Amino acid sequence: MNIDLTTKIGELRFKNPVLTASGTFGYGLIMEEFSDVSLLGGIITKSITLKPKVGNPAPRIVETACGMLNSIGLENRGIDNFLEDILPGIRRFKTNIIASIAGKDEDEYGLLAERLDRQVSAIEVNISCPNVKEGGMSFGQDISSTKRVIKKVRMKTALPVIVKLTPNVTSIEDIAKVSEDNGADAVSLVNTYKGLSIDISSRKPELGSFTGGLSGPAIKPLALYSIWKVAKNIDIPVIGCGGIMNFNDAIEFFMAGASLIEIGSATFREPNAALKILKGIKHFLKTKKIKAIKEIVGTVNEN
Amino acid sequence: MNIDLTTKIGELRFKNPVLTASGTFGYGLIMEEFSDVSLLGGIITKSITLKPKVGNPAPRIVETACGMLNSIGLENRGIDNFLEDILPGIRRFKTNIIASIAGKDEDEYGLLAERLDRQVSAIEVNISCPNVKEGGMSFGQDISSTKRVIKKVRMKTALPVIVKLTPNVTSIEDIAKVSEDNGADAVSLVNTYKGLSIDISSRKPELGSFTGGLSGPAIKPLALYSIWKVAKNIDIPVIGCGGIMNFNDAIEFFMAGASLIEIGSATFREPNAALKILKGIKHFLKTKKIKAIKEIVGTVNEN
Amino acid sequence: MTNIKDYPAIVISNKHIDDNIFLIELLLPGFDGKAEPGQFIMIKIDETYDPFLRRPYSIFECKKEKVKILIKTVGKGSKMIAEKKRKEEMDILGPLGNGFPVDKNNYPILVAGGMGIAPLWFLGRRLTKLRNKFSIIFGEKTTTPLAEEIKKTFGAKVFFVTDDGSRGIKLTASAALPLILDKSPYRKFSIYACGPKGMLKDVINFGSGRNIPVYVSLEEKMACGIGVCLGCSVKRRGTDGFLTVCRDGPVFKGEEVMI
Amino acid sequence: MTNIKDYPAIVISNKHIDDNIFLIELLLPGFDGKAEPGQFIMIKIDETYDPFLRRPYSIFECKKEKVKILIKTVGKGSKMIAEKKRKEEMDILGPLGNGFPVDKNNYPILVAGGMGIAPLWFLGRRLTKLRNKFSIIFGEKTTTPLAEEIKKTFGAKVFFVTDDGSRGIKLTASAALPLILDKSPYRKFSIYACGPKGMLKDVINFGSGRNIPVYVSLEEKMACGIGVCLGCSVKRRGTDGFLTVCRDGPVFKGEEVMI
Ligand SMILES: Cc1cc2nc3c(=O)[nH]c(=O)nc-3n(C[C@H](O)[C@H](O)[C@H](O)COP(=O)(O)OP(=O)(O)OC[C@H]3O[C@@H](n4cnc5c(N)ncnc54)[C@H](O)[C@@H]3O)c2cc1C
Ligand SMILES: Cc1cc2nc3c(=O)[nH]c(=O)nc-3n(C[C@H](O)[C@H](O)[C@H](O)COP(=O)(O)OP(=O)(O)OC[C@H]3O[C@@H](n4cnc5c(N)ncnc54)[C@H](O)[C@@H]3O)c2cc1C
Ligand SMILES: Cc1cc2nc3c(=O)[nH]c(=O)nc-3n(C[C@H](O)[C@H](O)[C@H](O)COP(=O)(O)O)c2cc1C
Ligand SMILES: Cc1cc2nc3c(=O)[nH]c(=O)nc-3n(C[C@H](O)[C@H](O)[C@H](O)COP(=O)(O)O)c2cc1C
Ligand code: FES
Ligand code: FES
Repeated sequence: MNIDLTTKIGELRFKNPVLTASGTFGYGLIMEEFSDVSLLGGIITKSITLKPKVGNPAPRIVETACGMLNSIGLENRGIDNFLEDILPGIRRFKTNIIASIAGKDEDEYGLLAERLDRQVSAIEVNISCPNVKEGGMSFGQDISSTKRVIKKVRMKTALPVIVKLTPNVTSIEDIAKVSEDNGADAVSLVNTYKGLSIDISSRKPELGSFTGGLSGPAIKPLALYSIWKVAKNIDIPVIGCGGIMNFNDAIEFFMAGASLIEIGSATFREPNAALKILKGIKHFLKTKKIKAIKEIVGTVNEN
Repeated sequence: MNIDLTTKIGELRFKNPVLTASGTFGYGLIMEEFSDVSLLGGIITKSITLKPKVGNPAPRIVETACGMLNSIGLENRGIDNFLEDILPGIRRFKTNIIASIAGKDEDEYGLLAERLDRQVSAIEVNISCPNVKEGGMSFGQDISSTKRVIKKVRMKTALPVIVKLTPNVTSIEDIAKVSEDNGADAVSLVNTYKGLSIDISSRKPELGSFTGGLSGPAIKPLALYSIWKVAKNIDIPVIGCGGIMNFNDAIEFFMAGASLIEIGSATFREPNAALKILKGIKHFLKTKKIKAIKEIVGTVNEN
Repeated sequence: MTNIKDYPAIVISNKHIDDNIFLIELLLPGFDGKAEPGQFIMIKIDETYDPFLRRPYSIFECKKEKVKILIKTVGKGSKMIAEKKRKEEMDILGPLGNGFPVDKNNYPILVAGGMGIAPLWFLGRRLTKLRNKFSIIFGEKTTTPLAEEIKKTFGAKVFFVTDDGSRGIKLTASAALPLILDKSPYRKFSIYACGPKGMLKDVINFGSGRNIPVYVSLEEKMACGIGVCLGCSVKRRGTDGFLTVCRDGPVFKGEEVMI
Repeated sequence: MTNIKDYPAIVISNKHIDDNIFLIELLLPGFDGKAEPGQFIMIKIDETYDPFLRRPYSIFECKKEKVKILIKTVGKGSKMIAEKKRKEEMDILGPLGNGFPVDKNNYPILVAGGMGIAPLWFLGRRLTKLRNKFSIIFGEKTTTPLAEEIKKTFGAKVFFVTDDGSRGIKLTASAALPLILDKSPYRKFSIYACGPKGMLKDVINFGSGRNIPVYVSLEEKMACGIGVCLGCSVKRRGTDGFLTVCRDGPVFKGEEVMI
């Protein structure tokens, strides 16, 4: 049986719905040493800023129950470096390259989008990073700033625009709706949940920058709930993310309403997690005699 | 060395800061079969409603990574039954009895508070239950409804009023502030996080009432963060709750700013969890030569 | 319920009965051995938080300090328990819940569907000890080595049925009930049942049709196992309320519950 | 970095060296044995999500399909690894990172503080195999059976120091460096160091004072171990940027990093 795994965001075609989450897969170059990244539906780069960013002081990660807190702080070498040194080396991947961008204000988002226009397959607008002082999550926690950022990005590029949402809000479905209304082609969720861990012997936080963002299986039920809420509220595709560790989790996300998924921290436990999950999805569909991934999207039975 | 574990909410004295969370300890009667409940700082009852409530359809619990979703739906026999049949049997416990209340609207909260006035040690106002259709969490997600409920309760009782907050909001510190400003004597947090789990073979949610609330170690870093945020923003005592499994977790909560703590799901793994944690706290303070629990509250080093 | 304790138990032996069925004997230091057939224990598998909750298992056999459980691997937790080797540890909370009441003047018929044998095995052994006569109907989809174990212990008392006729008669356990009763020299019966929900429904219906008391042992997902979380609810017949399987049950009179 | 793989490894043996120190030998089916001293592996302890992350361990010894690690139990993960018995499984990702470069014309001095011996043991064995002469300074707070193992394997090459004088001289490992160097018939040295941060700082300072190349192996909390999460950063000296310990290291030239 031939299974149709393809899906679309705007006019952009994905050969399968498995993407790798920003900040957990580098730019694909290191991963290439382990696995065939061209088999993926797409890779999302570490978030790119206008100027190089050194990131937060160490320690930047701490394990928690069934998850981890991180406070990388968007370390990256900036847009020039990305366009000149990195992008030429990853263009050869036979998959969609999605550039994640993070700005300090809406103008920076606009500039980043402008520079990336025509250069990559799509842009993921990170308005949800919990680990930076300026911008980041605060954009995605507010309807009007979300609107402003998306409008600006929309003006500057014809590429598909994906808005990455933060779950640290009262109604993520409202932020998703505003994104849709202002020109987003898709939304992705969730970014990490604000968290804290304290070393009781030193009385210091375990992370160098005090707080961090929680990812991993611990957040899966919360992420799944958010995806379900959002998918009911908008018509553009939803990209689901948050604690997806195996194909079973992935199928739950599709059933809750995700058209595509992003694999994040799972890659740290299993460098090949994304490809293993892709294989598992195919196997599941085959076993259940389902011909296309689209057929299970949003099919959770609500009565 | 004599260690001072006492603390206060308004004029109410607690012999130690370890309470048991609403809905995880019954009314103390069953627990009495295993452990000496009078050793606790206090017990918080399952939330009480005006009329008896049958609760949600089964299944009501599902395990998740390092946690669980529940959707009990406030099953309880109502305030009359509590006052007539339960309270007389638990008055003999030599500890504070805190009655948790949940209403459909502010008037119900007011009526419940009125009935309980002078009957118990304090009232915990549950405006954060994610598992009921009417009222529940929606009160605690909104500044003005939080205000209305607290004002009403405040009018009807002279007892210490504790407001139990939901973490499913953008700024829990704002809701805490409103609670303080409108007469709350303390706030407790967190109640559970909205979550979902899907059985992929039946395509049905794993819980009978579709969604549920996440508790357990999975949420600990998130709860700890919320407590820290809230404690910085208000002057009344904060009661910390969410994934506390052992004394180390407990100390983290105190350092983040909690004056008291509630032990919830830990009791399901260890019926004696609360007492074990109390012992661990004492031992920690002794080892570190700290004379009073108050000395570590809010001491996390912020530079 | 006053002898409930949390025992740091040690695995004495772990016998592989069939593909996915294991018989584990545990040492519970200090346990007085007082438990009723139908009661269960909650197992804390290890100190990590994944799995988070304890797992409920019926007491299969029990004497001073020693408890046996019969376990079928169906998911993460049961697999981890089945992998425990001699000398490894697990915390055991119990004994929990209410057991099967023995109606003195009635002839007991035990109806077990598959793993439903676990609490009924204990009941059978107890009845044997009390020198009570009784019969067992044991039903499976297809026969397994478990049936062999039951035969070895309970011999001619057991009436075997299978869905595919691979052992005994090709019949469901509940459908075998009239055959046994009608051939029996006894007049007054009590039925004790444990197994899949469908089977339990049929047995309850049969009992109420003939005015025979039926006791069923139920399963629900559990968190606390002691009655404080209200997670293991089952509908109470004739009301819109619920009962807890862990504390009001797991054994109920057939007419008490809606399943 | 092209021979990195995720191996389903099997414990061959687990030797209890001291209270909290274990030497574990692993079988990595298909591993060609090619690894450099200083490289490390990431261990996935089991299939549950608690602990969630892999744990990094230096390669202690390695030959075709076999890898040894020396592990000290300090927390949950290391304790679970130390409890693994013969035939039990763990996933091993490796070999990872960059090893110690061997400067052909310099006399190598290996400076190990406590568990810092792990990667240096491998280096010592490699140097022995290459018939290179070298010295080891091994420092501990108080002597442990680990020192005995080191003596057995490296004999007179080792200079023992302890904080309390319980073995060798009462001195810190870094303070022992001038003693060794000044007595040495050699002129050009390379120093290889692994141990507590304080020791590493002292060794780097000593090296830069005497113009001796120093290579240090660093530790940081890790998530991915391969350079994609940017979690294991260490400050790059002379810039405000960072290096990753897992991919740019774990072995760095002393002047490269701020520790
Ligand atoms: C009173 C009682 C007695 C039982 N006696 C036995 C017995 O003697 N032998 C035996 O093999 N099994 C018995 N079971 C069922 C056994 O508890 C489940 O098979 C086991 O908990 C499944 O855990 P898992 O991690 O392997 O599966 P998972 O599906 O991974 O379990 C996840 C969660 O679901 C719960 N759960 C899953 N299935 C059940 C179930 N059917 N009943 C209750 N909780 C469930 C678990 O407790 C856990 O919280 C009994 C259940 C109850 C309630
Ligand atoms: C490159 C490298 C090589 C190492 N080689 C050895 C070795 O040969 N022998 C040995 O005994 N130990 C070694 N360590 C340290 C070892 O990884 C930690 O002791 C171990 O991860 C602690 O895990 P835990 O669960 O017991 O402790 P926990 O404190 O419970 O660990 C929680 C988390 O912190 C991380 N962590 C804690 N301490 C360290 C640390 N010092 N370095 C890195 N991560 C840490 C763990 O990976 C995990 O993510 C090495 C570390 C690194 C980075
Ligand atoms: C170490 C780390 C770095 C991350 N960096 C970024 C980033 O740069 N931009 C971004 O949008 N999300 C970033 N994220 C968030 C992930 O893309 C993802 O949304 C989150 O981890 C939840 O998914 P998971 O639970 O599958 O990891 C990062 C996450 C981790 C763990
Ligand atoms: C089974 C269950 C029932 C609960 N019932 C109530 C309730 O009736 N009222 C309430 O305010 N909170 C209720 N809670 C929330 C807990 O009191 C607590 O806030 C939450 O579980 C987080 O703490 P924990 O992670 O320590 O369990 C319930 C939680 C669980 C798990
Ligand atoms: S499992 Fe908690 S009430 Fe039954
Ligand atoms: S551990 Fe991920 S970059 Fe080093």
